[in-house]
Amino acid sequence: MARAFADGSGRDTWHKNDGWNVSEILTLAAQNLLSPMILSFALGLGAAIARSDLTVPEAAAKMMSLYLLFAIGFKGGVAVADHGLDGHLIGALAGGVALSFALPFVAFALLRGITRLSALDAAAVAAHYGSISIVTFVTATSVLAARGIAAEGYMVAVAAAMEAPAIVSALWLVTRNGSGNDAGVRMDARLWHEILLNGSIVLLVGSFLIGLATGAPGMARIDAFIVAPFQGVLCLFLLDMGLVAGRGLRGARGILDWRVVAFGLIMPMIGAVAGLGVAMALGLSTGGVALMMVLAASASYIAVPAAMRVALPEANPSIYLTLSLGVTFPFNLIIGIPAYVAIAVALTQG
Amino acid sequence: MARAFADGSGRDTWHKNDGWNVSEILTLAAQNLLSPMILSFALGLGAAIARSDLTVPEAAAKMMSLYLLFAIGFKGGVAVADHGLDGHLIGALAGGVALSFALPFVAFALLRGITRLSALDAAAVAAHYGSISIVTFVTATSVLAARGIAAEGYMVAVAAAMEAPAIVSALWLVTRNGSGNDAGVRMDARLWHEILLNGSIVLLVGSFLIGLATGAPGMARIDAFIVAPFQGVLCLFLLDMGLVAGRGLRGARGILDWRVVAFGLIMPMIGAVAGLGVAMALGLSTGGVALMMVLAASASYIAVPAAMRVALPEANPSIYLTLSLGVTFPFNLIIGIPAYVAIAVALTQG
Amino acid sequence: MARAFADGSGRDTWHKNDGWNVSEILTLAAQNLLSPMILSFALGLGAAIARSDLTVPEAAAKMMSLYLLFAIGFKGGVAVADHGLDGHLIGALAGGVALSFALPFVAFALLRGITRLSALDAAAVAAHYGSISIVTFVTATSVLAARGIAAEGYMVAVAAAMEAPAIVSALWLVTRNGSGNDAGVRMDARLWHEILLNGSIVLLVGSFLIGLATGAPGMARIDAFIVAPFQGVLCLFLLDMGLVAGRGLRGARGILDWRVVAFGLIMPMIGAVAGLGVAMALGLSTGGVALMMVLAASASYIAVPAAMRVALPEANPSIYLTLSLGVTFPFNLIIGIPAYVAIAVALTQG
Amino acid sequence: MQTHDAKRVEIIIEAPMEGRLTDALAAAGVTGFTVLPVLGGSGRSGQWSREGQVGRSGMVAVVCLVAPDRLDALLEAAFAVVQRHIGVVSVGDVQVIRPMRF
Amino acid sequence: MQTHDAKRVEIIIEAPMEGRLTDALAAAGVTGFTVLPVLGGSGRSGQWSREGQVGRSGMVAVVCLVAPDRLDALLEAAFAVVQRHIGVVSVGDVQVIRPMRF
Amino acid sequence: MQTHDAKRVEIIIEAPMEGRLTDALAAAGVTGFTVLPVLGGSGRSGQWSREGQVGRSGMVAVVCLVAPDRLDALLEAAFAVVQRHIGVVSVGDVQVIRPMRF
Ligand SMILES: Nc1ncnc2c1ncn2[C@@H]1O[C@H](COP(=O)(O)O)[C@@H](O)[C@H]1O
Ligand SMILES: Nc1ncnc2c1ncn2[C@@H]1O[C@H](COP(=O)(O)O)[C@@H](O)[C@H]1O
Ligand SMILES: Nc1ncnc2c1ncn2[C@@H]1O[C@H](COP(=O)(O)O)[C@@H](O)[C@H]1O
Ligand code: NA
Ligand code: NA
Ligand code: NA
Repeated sequence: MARAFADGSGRDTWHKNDGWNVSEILTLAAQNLLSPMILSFALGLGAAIARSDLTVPEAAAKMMSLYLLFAIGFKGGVAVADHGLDGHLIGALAGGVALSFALPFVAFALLRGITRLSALDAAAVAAHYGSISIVTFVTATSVLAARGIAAEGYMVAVAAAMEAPAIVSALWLVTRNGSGNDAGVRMDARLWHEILLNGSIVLLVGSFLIGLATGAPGMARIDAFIVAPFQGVLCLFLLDMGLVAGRGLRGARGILDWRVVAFGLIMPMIGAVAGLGVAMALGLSTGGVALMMVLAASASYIAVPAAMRVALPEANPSIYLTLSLGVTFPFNLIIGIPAYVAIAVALTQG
Repeated sequence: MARAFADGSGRDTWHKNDGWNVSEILTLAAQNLLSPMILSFALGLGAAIARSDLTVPEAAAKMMSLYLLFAIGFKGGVAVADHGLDGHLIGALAGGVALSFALPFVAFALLRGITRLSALDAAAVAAHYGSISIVTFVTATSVLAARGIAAEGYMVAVAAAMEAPAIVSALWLVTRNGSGNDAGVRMDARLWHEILLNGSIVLLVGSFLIGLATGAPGMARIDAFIVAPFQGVLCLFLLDMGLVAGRGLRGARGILDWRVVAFGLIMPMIGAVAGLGVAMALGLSTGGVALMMVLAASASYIAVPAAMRVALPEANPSIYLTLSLGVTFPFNLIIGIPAYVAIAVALTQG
Repeated sequence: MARAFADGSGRDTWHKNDGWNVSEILTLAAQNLLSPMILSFALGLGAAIARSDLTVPEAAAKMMSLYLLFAIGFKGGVAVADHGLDGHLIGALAGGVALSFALPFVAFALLRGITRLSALDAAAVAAHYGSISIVTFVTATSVLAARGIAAEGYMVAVAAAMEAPAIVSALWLVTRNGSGNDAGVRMDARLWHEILLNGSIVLLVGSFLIGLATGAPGMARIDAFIVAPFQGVLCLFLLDMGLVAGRGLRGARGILDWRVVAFGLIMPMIGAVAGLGVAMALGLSTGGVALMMVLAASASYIAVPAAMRVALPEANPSIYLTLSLGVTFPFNLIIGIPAYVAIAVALTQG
Repeated sequence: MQTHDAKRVEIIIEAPMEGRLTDALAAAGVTGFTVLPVLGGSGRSGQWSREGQVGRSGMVAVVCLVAPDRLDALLEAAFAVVQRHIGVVSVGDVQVIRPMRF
Repeated sequence: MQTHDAKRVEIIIEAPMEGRLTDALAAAGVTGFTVLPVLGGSGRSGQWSREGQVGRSGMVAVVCLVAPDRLDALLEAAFAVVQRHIGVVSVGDVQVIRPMRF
Repeated sequence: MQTHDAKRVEIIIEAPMEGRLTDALAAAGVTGFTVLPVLGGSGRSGQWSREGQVGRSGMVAVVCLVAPDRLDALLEAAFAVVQRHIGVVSVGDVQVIRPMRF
């Protein structure tokens, strides 16, 4: 299954691990830091903080995310078509959904414990950390591909399944800590429909199924589009992510105190550990373990914020967006992913 | 000329036909159904009908169509430069223009016969079926390429030539069935200028000439852009077409009765047969016959609707857009193209 | 350093020059004229002048320019990483900055001498000719790549360094020829910040540094995105440049008299000669000499116009935009670049 | 040229609420409106810009022309949707040339 | 601050008619106008949205500030273009700070 | 429904001046505004269109709803920025449903 997410560039080299040592981790971290993706993100971050007028047009950013979702979903489907379903699919889906349901409770408790956020804001933030960041996931797959580490193709399906459950938990938390009806939950069938048929979920699952149906022959027809340029597109997309994160941070001065920022750094580690436990229990491959850690550690900034605006309009969007996009996303991108991969390698191949 | 529209992916295999049988047609239909393009269209269609908020930004959709027009025109021009003009160019152009002029009369008669549409709406619809759908044409070329079937490169010029004449016939029909001056034809030099210098015609013809002028060396410089990723871009574009068609169908409930829908399914077959006749009479190659059938069978949804809004403002756009985009386009994509190709193969190589 | 800007298409052939003759120059000019890039520009120009409604969406044009800036900067950085810095970097930067400072004075004197432009308009125009056109630069690099001629990778840094200084000179010219305080210079720290952290400068320098940091391994990960499709994207971008230039010319009838147009043709030659002198004095490579000529000969149409709107609002934008985009840009693209390359080859390899 | 009194209602609201707003308008019998894009803005909840928006879906401006007697129904409907959300509603007097449309 | 009376005319019209409308305005001596994009809307001919538009060219909003005495000329010109097409025209009273412009 | 008097100020200005304008507004205590995109337009400095813009950054429309007593401060601030630039400023009377916002 080594080709699951291999980027087909023919430069993949199976990274043999006999034993493991710190220097190697550092080398990998450095290597990760020096990847064009990370540096593009840093460039965007720096440009925004320096108030450069560099911007990526909204339509272009949207299109790049459609491309990434389509490509990652399709590749996952083809991988499953090529290598067949090992028995773990159901388990992985169930595990991912469970994590998405459970993590908001952890996040909520932690926020109420160490920060001064209101129950409402804490619940809104918690929803983001139960859900996932697909770009973090995509970046992780390209890191794995670059190192020739295999991953289950169906992890994209797991990613899709983890987007929504966290929202339920968060809304339940709000109703329980009911902060007066004027700030009550605004939840209706229509919102559920919007969440579950959210564009990114539909495209991810849809392209996964297309890849599954067309398999290798389908891949042969479009790989020059979805495989070869993939990492380059990811660079420009991360450049834009950096710009948006930087602008968010600039605008959020004073909104986030150090406690809240601390949460944004601690929570992904907690999530990663939880993801690690679930993945090991399921007996996923090295790459699968790493990706499950990434999913659990990452925080949503697309599906969940939109849902929160509708369901919890009184919650302050600056808090959850800045935390998710300005703190946790960069943390996972720069430190988290290489660490999660290293740990996954150590524990599954050690 | 086998490479005329070959997608250069090196996976083309000249499909040898000694004899022909139903099972093969079915296999091909299935194979066509399982192509990433068709499935992407289906995904978009399903997403829109399920009211997902999945959307492709307008600017991105516009850019993809510019890319497809440029690529298809350029490839056609290079093909002609490589293989020279066989004597049929003039004949093919004349035949295409004649079809574009003639088909609206057939469509109009059919509509007045089987539907309850007013003369005005019927004429507006008729204009669309005389003209062509370039995306249907593009999809057909990639189906031919995948099967290694050659086509005359200048068919893109024929496509461009077929866009406008149908409008003349439709306006003539309106004036003849003159339904009161308040709903008379609004035709002026300016509109002619807009139609004939319509962006898609200019880009198609222009890139055809560029390909003709630069030939193989020009192709060598940009094939990595216009050949390799072509089918992948087509997937995302068809995804958007599916979304637009689905939204149209959703909004058009009640606007189209079954008679009108029936027209949208019968008319392409009539067009295809007419195209077949003309192409066989001209003695085009297998691919050329298939493409002429596709052009005659397809209905415009860009150039003609805009012209109709100006020339026949009282005609209801929902009718012609839904018919062309929501009924005939999917029909041609899913059933039409493989059938036309199969027939062309059977009759030219049988 | 032969691959510095090679487009990796594997079609580069080192063009051996033993001796030099006119017929060869003509062949090259013709070859340049028949490149898909130039013809795409011509197509856009023609379409706009013929009032076709062909347009490239603003977001798409912006995205293509981001792509070109990122790719050119990254390639330059990788080239430096591969081949190391020869001693000329500092010299080249200094020379470029000096040219950018000096050329506006030449342009201003020439304009006041041969045209009837006011001191204000003359100064605004002068700023554009001291600064540079990055697309002209990009096109020149792809011409060099197609001929397998090497260039110093750090020329992109020189290009970035040449954007701003010309503005200082122009504003100094205005204050000196002070045309009443109502039309005085509006210069503040904020504008300096905007100019120096202008998006295109930041992206160009940033991607140059990224390429420098990641070197060949980084290139290996994204070359399928930034190298292979480069010339194709450039075609579509030049198509749009042609459309914009054509629309500008159409709207500018009467604004530019023949004297002003003459300036738009003479000034680039003066700039090219100045650039040649500096480059030869610095002992740059053949490609480096050609690119320095191109930079000195080209006129800005992005960074400087925006700065002029803020600093010299009374200066007429139609004049400097039409001159830069409608006269000098096409001149450099069609006649200038091949001539500058031919001269550079003749003088450095003769 | 003969014109008719009407009210021009301009509602600036978060994009995720657009569908709910227009549905509420339709329910209140207001079937005519136009939606315009918004690039950015500033208010009590701070400044924002659309550029490179990821995660923040921005806002839209909904313009409604209605007959004066329909105004209250419209405002009731709109306010029910807008009240708990950021955004603004303004009403101006205008003349229209096609009364039958309202 | 000293201001001057003017009329603000807002014309929402199909994109394919924009050029004809602005030409008609120019012919009527109205040389100042601004065109704004429209995302979508709803009216007697149903609801539409710009997203992923293929084949439907959508609408635009044309805003004109004119001196009151120019209003009728403008409306005549606009109406001649708009009458047979979908769209709306509204006129409001405004103050402007630069009379010379109108 | 109970509403409150307010002024709707619409400033159409060159994009490069947007930041300076909004800063000036903020300095004048006007913290609420919305920025809308502009596709094109025509005025004394000729006609322009946004399509495929390279080098011409186009314009934007800034809409401000303010309490009547804040109008002069706003206009002073806006005019200081706009005066030497192309663009237009208009002021209309409107009713708003949320007085506390101004
Ligand atoms: N006074 C105002 N004038 C115009 N637009 C406003 C005003 N106040 C708020 N807005 C718009 O409504 C959005 C949300 O405002 P707020 O709810 O005050 O944060 C802002 O981003 C602006 O786009
Ligand atoms: N009452 C209205 N208020 C605002 N915009 C309207 C109104 N009626 C129609 N429109 C706009 O004009 C377009 C066509 O309207 P109609 O001609 O009624 O189908 C709609 O899609 C809206 O964008
Ligand atoms: N009378 C007007 N009504 C609406 N917009 C205008 C008017 N005059 C000018 N504009 C806008 O302001 C821009 C610059 O106008 P001007 O400074 O007259 O060239 C134009 O491109 C229009 O977008
Ligand atoms: Na998570
Ligand atoms: Na047809
Ligand atoms: Na220069």
